[in-house]
Amino acid sequence: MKLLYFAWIRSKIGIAEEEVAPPAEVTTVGTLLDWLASRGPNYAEALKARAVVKTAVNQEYVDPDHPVQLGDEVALFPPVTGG
Amino acid sequence: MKLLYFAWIRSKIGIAEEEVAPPAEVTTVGTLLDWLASRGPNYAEALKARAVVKTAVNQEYVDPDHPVQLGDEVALFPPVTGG
Amino acid sequence: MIRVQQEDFDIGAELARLSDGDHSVGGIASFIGLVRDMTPDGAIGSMTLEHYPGMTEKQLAAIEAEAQRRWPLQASLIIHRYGRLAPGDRIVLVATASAHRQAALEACAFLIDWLKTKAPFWKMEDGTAGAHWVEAKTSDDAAAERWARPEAPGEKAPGKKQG
Amino acid sequence: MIRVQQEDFDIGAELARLSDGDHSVGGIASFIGLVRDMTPDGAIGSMTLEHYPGMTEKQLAAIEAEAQRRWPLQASLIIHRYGRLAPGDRIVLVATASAHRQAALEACAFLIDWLKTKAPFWKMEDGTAGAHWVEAKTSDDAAAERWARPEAPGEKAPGKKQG
Repeated sequence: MKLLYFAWIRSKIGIAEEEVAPPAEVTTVGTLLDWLASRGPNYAEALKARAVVKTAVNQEYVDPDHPVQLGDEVALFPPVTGG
Repeated sequence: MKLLYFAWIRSKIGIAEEEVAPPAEVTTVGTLLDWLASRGPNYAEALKARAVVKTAVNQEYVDPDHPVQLGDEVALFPPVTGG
Repeated sequence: MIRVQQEDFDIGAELARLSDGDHSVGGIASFIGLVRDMTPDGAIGSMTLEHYPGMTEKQLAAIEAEAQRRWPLQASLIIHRYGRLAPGDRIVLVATASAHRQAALEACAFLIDWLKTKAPFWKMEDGTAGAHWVEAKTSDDAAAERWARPEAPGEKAPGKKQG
Repeated sequence: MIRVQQEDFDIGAELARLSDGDHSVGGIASFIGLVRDMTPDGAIGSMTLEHYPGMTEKQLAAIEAEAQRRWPLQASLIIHRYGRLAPGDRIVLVATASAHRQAALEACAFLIDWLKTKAPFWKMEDGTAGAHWVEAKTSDDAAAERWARPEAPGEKAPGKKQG
């Protein structure tokens, strides 16, 4: 599973992307975020304000209950500020 | 009093502008139009559909009860179609 | 700024000028009106725009001033052409610059809607069915009406005197 | 058409292209977003726009397709820049061409409002108070919300899945 981080979530985690193989209990975006937050203080800090973390799976916006699986591209980012 | 005609009102009357000295009973835009319509078949034809004739006195839109006097610039034209 | 002219205008240069040297501008909204080759009355070969010199400038300046009064604009622009135009030719440009995009967008729509019903221009189309004067559209009146405001005590609503 | 690029664009050429050879276009509406030198967070010296390559293009194309579905447009255009920009620099251009001005004006406002809340761009401002990521504005959510439509039976509303 490919993870992408943007804006201040990227700054706080310290990397822009990584390949991960989450444990079996990670079946949704929500459980993926739970697991990520446990991976270290930088992840915990980046995901502290969970309500504002937006997620996309395979480049489409999704809710926390959306399923994730191996091979997915999952992106985490703050609310967008373009335009 | 200077009269200006535009668009199909100008075409129907046959001239773009003229200087007139209306009789004393012409005190408003409405009475001016009544008098003009009596000046010939071309004027009568141009002013037949009185409801659609727009009027301006000294380059400001006015209603038929607006006063007119010697020295005014009075314009008659159909609804505008610019833009 | 308002301009009434026969010649064409340079969209890029005109819009760039609206924020030139003013970095407080966050957005520029614009509308360009063009001559269409087909109208409800059929195919047209050319169009002639007549206007009322003097009153045109006065009305456009009043419309621009009203937009400046209603929205916080850093700059605004109305350019309207007259004379003979062909399909595809530009007729009009209205543009607004503001710190805030909604102000720019709304003021731009206001400018063109009010111009359509208040600026003394008349179109004569020369088409397959001969030359004819274009009729005013009730949809234009409705669009302008959107921007009407309740009259304040002692205040004449703009355009209220119009018969 | 959508474009995501670092380099600036030529407003005049881009807008002219929207009606080039198509004389059924009666109006072109556009909005240009610019970098301001002052923001609610203070004076800024430069701004860096980050985006999500791939998803950006996908979202912009979806936003443009939705505008084409809702309004009768002859053409539309979204250009969004990324990378480092200075005050006064152009960030974004959205433009719509239609036979009818209200369609062009509404679709243009729709494009920029939806882009603001759906396209994956993030602004980092470098100012007197150091560098900071710009926070999303609730007013932008409200502006986008204006264009929400009741969900038809069996139809997912665009953006509905967004958490």
